[in-house]
Amino acid sequence: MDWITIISTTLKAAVGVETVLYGIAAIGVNIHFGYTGLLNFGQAAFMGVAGYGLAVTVTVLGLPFWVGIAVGLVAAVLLAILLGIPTLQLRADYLAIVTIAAAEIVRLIFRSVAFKNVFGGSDGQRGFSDGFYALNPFSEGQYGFNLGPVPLFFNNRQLWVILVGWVLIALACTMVYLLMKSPWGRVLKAIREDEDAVRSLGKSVFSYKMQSLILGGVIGSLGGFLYGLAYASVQPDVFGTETTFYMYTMVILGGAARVLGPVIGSMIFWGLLVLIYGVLSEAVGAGYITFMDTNQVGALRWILVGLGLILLLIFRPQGIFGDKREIAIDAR
Amino acid sequence: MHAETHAQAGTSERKAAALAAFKDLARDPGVPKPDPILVVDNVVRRFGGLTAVEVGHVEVQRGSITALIGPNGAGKTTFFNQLTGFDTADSGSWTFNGRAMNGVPAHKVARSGMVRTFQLTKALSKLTVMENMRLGAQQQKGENFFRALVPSLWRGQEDEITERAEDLLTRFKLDAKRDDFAGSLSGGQRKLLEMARALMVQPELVMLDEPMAGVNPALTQSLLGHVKDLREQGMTVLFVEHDMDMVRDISDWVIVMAQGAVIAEGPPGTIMSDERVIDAYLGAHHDAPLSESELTAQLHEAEAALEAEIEEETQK
Amino acid sequence: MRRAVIAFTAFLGGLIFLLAGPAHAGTADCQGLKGTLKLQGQPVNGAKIAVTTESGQPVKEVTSNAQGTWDVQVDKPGKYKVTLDVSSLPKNADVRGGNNVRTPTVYEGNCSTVLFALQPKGAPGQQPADTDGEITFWEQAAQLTFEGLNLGLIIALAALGLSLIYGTTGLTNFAHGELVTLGAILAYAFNVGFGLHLIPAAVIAVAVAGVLGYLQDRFFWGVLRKRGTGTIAMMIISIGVALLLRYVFLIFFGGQNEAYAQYTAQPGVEIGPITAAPKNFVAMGIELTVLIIVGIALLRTRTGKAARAVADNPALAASSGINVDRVIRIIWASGGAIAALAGIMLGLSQSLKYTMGQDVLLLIFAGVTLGGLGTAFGALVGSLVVGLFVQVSTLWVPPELKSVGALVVLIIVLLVRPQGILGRRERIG
Amino acid sequence: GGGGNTATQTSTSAAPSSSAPAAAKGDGTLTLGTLLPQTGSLAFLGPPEIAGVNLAVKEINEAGGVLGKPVTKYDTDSGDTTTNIASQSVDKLLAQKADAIIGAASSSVSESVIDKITGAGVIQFSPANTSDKFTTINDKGLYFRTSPPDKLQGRVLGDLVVADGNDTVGILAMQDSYGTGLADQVQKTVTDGGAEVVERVDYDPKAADFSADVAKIKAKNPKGIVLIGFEETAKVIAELVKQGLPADKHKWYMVDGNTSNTNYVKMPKGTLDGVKGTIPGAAAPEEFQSKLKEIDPKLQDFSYAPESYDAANLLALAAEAAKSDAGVDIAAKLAEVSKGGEKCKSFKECVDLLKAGKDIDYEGVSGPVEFNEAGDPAVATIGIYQYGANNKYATKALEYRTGNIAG
Amino acid sequence: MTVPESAQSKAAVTDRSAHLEGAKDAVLRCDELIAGYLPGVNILNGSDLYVKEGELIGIIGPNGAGKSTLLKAMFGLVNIRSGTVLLKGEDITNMKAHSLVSRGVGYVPQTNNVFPSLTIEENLEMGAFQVPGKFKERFEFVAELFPALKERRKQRAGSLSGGERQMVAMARALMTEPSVLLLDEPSAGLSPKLQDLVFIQAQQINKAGVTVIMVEQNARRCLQICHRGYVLDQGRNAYTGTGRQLANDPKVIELYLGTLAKA
Ligand SMILES: Nc1ncnc2c1ncn2[C@@H]1O[C@H](COP(=O)(O)OP(=O)(O)OP(=O)(O)O)[C@@H](O)[C@H]1O
Ligand SMILES: Nc1ncnc2c1ncn2[C@@H]1O[C@H](COP(=O)(O)OP(=O)(O)OP(=O)(O)O)[C@@H](O)[C@H]1O
Ligand SMILES: [Mg+2]
Ligand SMILES: [Mg+2]
Repeated sequence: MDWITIISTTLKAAVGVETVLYGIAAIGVNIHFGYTGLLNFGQAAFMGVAGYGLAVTVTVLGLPFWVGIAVGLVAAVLLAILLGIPTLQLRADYLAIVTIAAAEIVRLIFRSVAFKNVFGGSDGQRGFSDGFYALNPFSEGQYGFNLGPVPLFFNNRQLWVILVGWVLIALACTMVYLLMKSPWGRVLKAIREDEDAVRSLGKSVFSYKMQSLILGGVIGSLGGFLYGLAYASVQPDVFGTETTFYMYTMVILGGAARVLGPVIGSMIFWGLLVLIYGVLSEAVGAGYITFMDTNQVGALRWILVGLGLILLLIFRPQGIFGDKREIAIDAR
Repeated sequence: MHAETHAQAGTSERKAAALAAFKDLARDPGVPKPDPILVVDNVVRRFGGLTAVEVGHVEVQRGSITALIGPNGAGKTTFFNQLTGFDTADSGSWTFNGRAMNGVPAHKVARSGMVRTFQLTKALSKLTVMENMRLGAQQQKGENFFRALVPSLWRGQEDEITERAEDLLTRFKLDAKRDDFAGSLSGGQRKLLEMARALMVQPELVMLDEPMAGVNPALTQSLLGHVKDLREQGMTVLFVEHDMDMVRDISDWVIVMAQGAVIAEGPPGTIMSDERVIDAYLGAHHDAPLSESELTAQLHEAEAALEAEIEEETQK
Repeated sequence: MRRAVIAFTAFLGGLIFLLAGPAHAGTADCQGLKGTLKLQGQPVNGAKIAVTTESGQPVKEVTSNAQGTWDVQVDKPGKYKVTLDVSSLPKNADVRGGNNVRTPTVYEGNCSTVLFALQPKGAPGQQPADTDGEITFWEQAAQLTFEGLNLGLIIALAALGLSLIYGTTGLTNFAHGELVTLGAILAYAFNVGFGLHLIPAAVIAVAVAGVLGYLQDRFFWGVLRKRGTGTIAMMIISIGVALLLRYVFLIFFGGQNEAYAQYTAQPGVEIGPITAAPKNFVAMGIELTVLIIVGIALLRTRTGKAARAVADNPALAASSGINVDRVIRIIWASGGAIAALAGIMLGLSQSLKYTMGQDVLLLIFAGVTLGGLGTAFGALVGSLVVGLFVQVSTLWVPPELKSVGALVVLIIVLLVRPQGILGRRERIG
Repeated sequence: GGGGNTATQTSTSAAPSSSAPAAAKGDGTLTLGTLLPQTGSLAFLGPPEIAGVNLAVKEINEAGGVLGKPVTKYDTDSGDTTTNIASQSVDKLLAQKADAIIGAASSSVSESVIDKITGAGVIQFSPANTSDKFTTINDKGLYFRTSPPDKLQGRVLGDLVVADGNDTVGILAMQDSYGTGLADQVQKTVTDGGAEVVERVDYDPKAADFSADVAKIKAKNPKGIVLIGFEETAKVIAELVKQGLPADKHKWYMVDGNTSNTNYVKMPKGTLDGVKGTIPGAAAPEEFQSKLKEIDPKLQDFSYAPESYDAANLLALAAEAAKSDAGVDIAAKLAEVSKGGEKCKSFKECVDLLKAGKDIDYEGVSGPVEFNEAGDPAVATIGIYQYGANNKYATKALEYRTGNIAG
Repeated sequence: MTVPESAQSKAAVTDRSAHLEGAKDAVLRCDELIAGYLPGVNILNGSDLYVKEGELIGIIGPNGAGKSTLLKAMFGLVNIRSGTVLLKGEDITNMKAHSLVSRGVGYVPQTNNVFPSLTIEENLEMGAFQVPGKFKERFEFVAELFPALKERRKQRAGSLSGGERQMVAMARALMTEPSVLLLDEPSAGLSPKLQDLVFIQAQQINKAGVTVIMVEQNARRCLQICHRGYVLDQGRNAYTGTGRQLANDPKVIELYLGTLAKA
């Protein structure tokens, strides 16, 4: 068993690119779902339109990187408005399905042959990240340190993405913290509890929901940019419902309506995913586990992830940071 | 004791004004008032075959406390829903402060100064009682997205709001529950919170849907004082209530609905002896209102006994 | 009369095609172009064919031999132009599509085949395909409507299971797709594994799935409920369960598609404008029956009403003397069994894969939502609409986007009726 | 489990240097990583591919390993794009000092990790990617593939369709880079050859059912129907039969992704009688398949097993030729061992020639495998097979066509 | 309404010995109940209560005192942390609600007391869930009490007005013929006429031999008809006594009854 590799990859995963990009998109989900009670299951679509906005602008239209970012942001805002106008008056569970549907529509269009010239079909687009890496302050090489015997190194490209990602997360968390302590956040939380009561107190529920949808969507879109930039490519299927599910899982794991919940949730999720897989595949490779072969390790990992998820929520239904009292009220 | 002073004073400026305004009015349904804040015309709402509301003409006098009574299912709540934009009327029009309000969405209705409470309470469960209250305040600077990001812009206002909220909570005996989740309140406490929150809006017209159902009578009594205070502050109150003692005690004018329509109007005393009202609504039991003097006499008696007891105890 | 004859010859003309010689010409010794000319199955002799380079430089001219074949070898690979001299064709022959020029590419060491499809002259229209067994718009629409009903009923069955469980426990069960898969795989195990005929295998599978549904509630969901786990936490737990089950299936079933031992690729029969396999009709009959029986049972029977009561307010239901846990377990058992049946039907009409349930989950949710959450007949109506739109929309949109059609309809309907087709609006106040 | 896994003896103590690994010299042991689908929508492709690699590694190590040491191999899961775990797997492989990574199966997944792998100076070698993007991608010369070249296969198949006299053709293609790439090529060839593609349907392989897709084909009633896809083709076939377009009335053509001897055996006899399919590779498949079965007895499908096998062999040979196990060094030799020299067919045979100082030309199970500058195979052989009444294809091809892929 | 002489005797501040004395042959008794919702917060802090066969008991108290919690605890809807509930000598502490129903206990909750998506008729059918055979007969009975319900039998309860719901809730509990009936504010939201009806009905049911425990904010009316009453405050019994005693106790009046109403 190569414990050093397992520990090293796990620790790196816990702060790595995926953690960052899912974490930031999950912050958006937390705004939607945790604070406003909008069951938006289409968060992946916000990531998608941002990633593709950037990709298409740079590769197809040949415009510069920053224009691509702007286009991506505008696309996310537009999607929020388009999605919001028809759906924000729906009951929570209806909204969930409609947003899944909308996200699937977006994904299917991205991957369709009909629009292959624009979006690149099922393989997506690549070659739009040079502008981003041109800004990279780190020169070629490996950066990091040894934690005891455990090496923790990232190459310059990864480090740049991760750095930008964590800065964005810090900004987003600060913003969420400020907002949710303010009267603005109070209105959102009130909407989560009972829209009609909020209406009767003279607040425009629709407007606040829309603001929430746009804010969460734009933050989600940052995740989309990070994806595109980190992988230097976008593929339609990355922005599927599965991705949104993972983000919800992260939010609940960390604790809904907690500022740091989604970030911690994302770290746990990816850490767990990598740790389980590392241990399993090493154990099979080294012959400690004999009843299965390598083909099944991938599946077993997901089984254990599912199990871990179940157990975590059984024993800590409020998530890591959540408040048990809230759950008790909820459960009536 | 709060209630007492008001019950006895009874002749405060506003009350007198209100009573004067109603003095010469005819006792007909839909009678015009001298200074109406709310004027309703031909509001109809049907559910399938059932006509829940069919109000021809009704006016609510500014600065008065008006009670809306009527048997269960008369359409009172539905009527409130139409007026406050929570449901769309099939037809009809109404003005508030001279402004046409039909088709106006609920939050705009509330902002224009006409706030209602819900009969089946709507506590914001996972917000604390205090947050519930703060939410009621209007024109909060911090409710704007961009200003929300800079706490110094709204802190001052927030403190004011909190102070006001604390005041109300004390009156409504909810101060001990200040930091508890509203979801953990008892049925009666929710009613109280609902009303207190509506008052945070500082509306011109407050529409209370059975505010005191399920509230402890002793507390009800002290709250009535508060409602009267509202009138003193120039607020208009329209409330639905089945507690006749309360109606009798604080209302200046009573509107009676039955089967969707307004069937009678008048001052509380007259209305409660109206044959039709007794028939449809009050039943045999409630036809003997207590005079105010009788009431106070009883109170004094009780107080005397209490004092005696305390003395007894202290002597021990 | 004359018209009929012409139509008939046109029909035959359509059937004519040109057969190339058997394709085992050696590979290395051929670098050029070849082809065979045939008219109504008969080789055409003496037709002139000119091959030039792309830029028009003549390469060679040949005539077809008695077998109708011709062959031009070239020195250099590249694009060439092949022209058939129409005047050299028999009087009654015509090139289909009218174009007698082809521009094929010759690759190094390979021969490319060039095809001039011939048809008798006077065949009406230059696109004989129009009359050639082509199918009218309405026939296609009828077929698609049938397919829509077929798919819709399967979805409806799966949706009913979901709706039952959602309705009584408020659990948005993202593992429902896996319950569908479970049924299909169980039946597969009995059918292929133990060698039972599919029908008894299916019956056993449904029963086993029902028991598993019961046990699931008895030992898992019920326990969670008792601990006071909230519905949102349960929803996420169901995502965990979905992962767990799906990959258990992957380990035991493998990643490939499988089919049942019977009724696979059953040939279709023509009925009016549609073509369908007999198994489709039987399946649809079963589905409809189950749907209606369960729907009516929910509305009429005591347990059905109790289930709705539990859905509304479990505490009050218990106060009325309803054994809430028991009702929920019955619902889980029947929900599991119905989902399993849906899986079997899906496996029967398509094939089995460990992600089969997950792949239709979105449609299931769409159906449930469209009909109105928590109503049994809503699930039926919603799913039928979804099924129909998935299929019928392909008349206008490319099939790769067929789900888009259904999803757009979902959004539009909910715009107009936010509570779903059969759902009811809540009263305020 | 598969043999030839000698993971236990990796040196784990080596502290990483902070210099770029691209410059690092090899550590003396050839370490291969696999990034193949154990889960996800292509999970069915995982077992044969992994078996292919395992078989090669086993044979290599039996023949004495590479540079005198046994080859080490680590397996990881590529998942599919929806799960987004490939990148984590790559991290793991890189941490374990893989010199070359075999994978991924899906073009999209490969695309998402190619920067990371090649950026670390490691070879990415896919047995299955068909997207033409990889030809032009900036891969630092470290991306290779043995995958069936869809250009040649499409050409052969298209020509076959025309040669069989189908003047109207319908194409049902799976909607991804494999399916659409092949379909484009078939469509072009067929049209150039003088037949008409009357309908082309790109279908979503995850769709709930394929009746509408088939109905579209039916509406045009083409003579030839080309089925391009993976194993979901079984569903398409069932639908074709159901809607009255059976193989005895219309001519069906299949490709390597769905020409299978296991997928259709449960169908009624004769369902696939006379259907033709193309599979790259010249070797008689049975012998190779039985060797694979020894590695993984549960194996049913053999798609991309030859390509994976060849990939591992080529990497090992190139390492021997370069006398180094560093990715960059191996990459420099890969083209050399694949062409121009004495032909040899197995690792042992080739490595002996190498040791004897000869130039070699590895002839793979999947075809002659000759790399061009872009790391794509330049030449390939496509076999044309035909199904019999038992719904299996005869293992002897009707015909083999070899050709340059470019052109 | 004349004040009877017994008004002079004061209501007693509860003490355990009196409770133990009285509870000897009670149908239903609770001893030192401690219960609550949130972990660590007790709402009931050791309340005692007993009812004898055929008694009508009133529980009054300020909002949030724990009256509803007490009823729920007895009925198995709130987890009891310590203390016991005995029904006819049998320990029913924390027993499931539906098994209590089969033991003859009926309950009308204060809030959420109808099934909104069921019709009125179905609501009542649920009331008679354990005795479906009796449905017709009992339906006629409650329909006579609340004629409005019969007219609207096909209307969904979710669309009913507040008072109509209350009628349904009351009627639902009357569908079985319980031997012990727990009523949580049955008169709330009803018109005066119907409030009268509810009180009269409660009295009549009681006269017919049913033991009734009634929580009311319409406290005077409640005390007027009940045999004994409890005043609950902060989860503890503050006072007990006969209805009259309590109604005339000045402290009770000041703290709990107010002087506004005088029924
Ligand atoms: N959404 C609805 N659908 C059908 N009927 C309705 C709906 N809302 C109200 N009703 C009916 O309209 C009538 C009036 O109801 P409303 O709630 O206005 O009565 P109310 O006067 O407030 O009675 P209460 O004093 O009992 O609260 C009732 O008979 C009720 O059943
Ligand atoms: N579900 C709950 N979760 C947490 N706390 C609760 C819950 N329900 C009630 N409480 C708390 O328990 C206390 C007693 O509530 P209960 O409902 O028993 O009061 P009550 O005496 O019935 O009052 P009311 O007359 O207003 O109905 C209250 O302080 C309330 O805050
Ligand atoms: Mg009402
Ligand atoms: Mg209560």
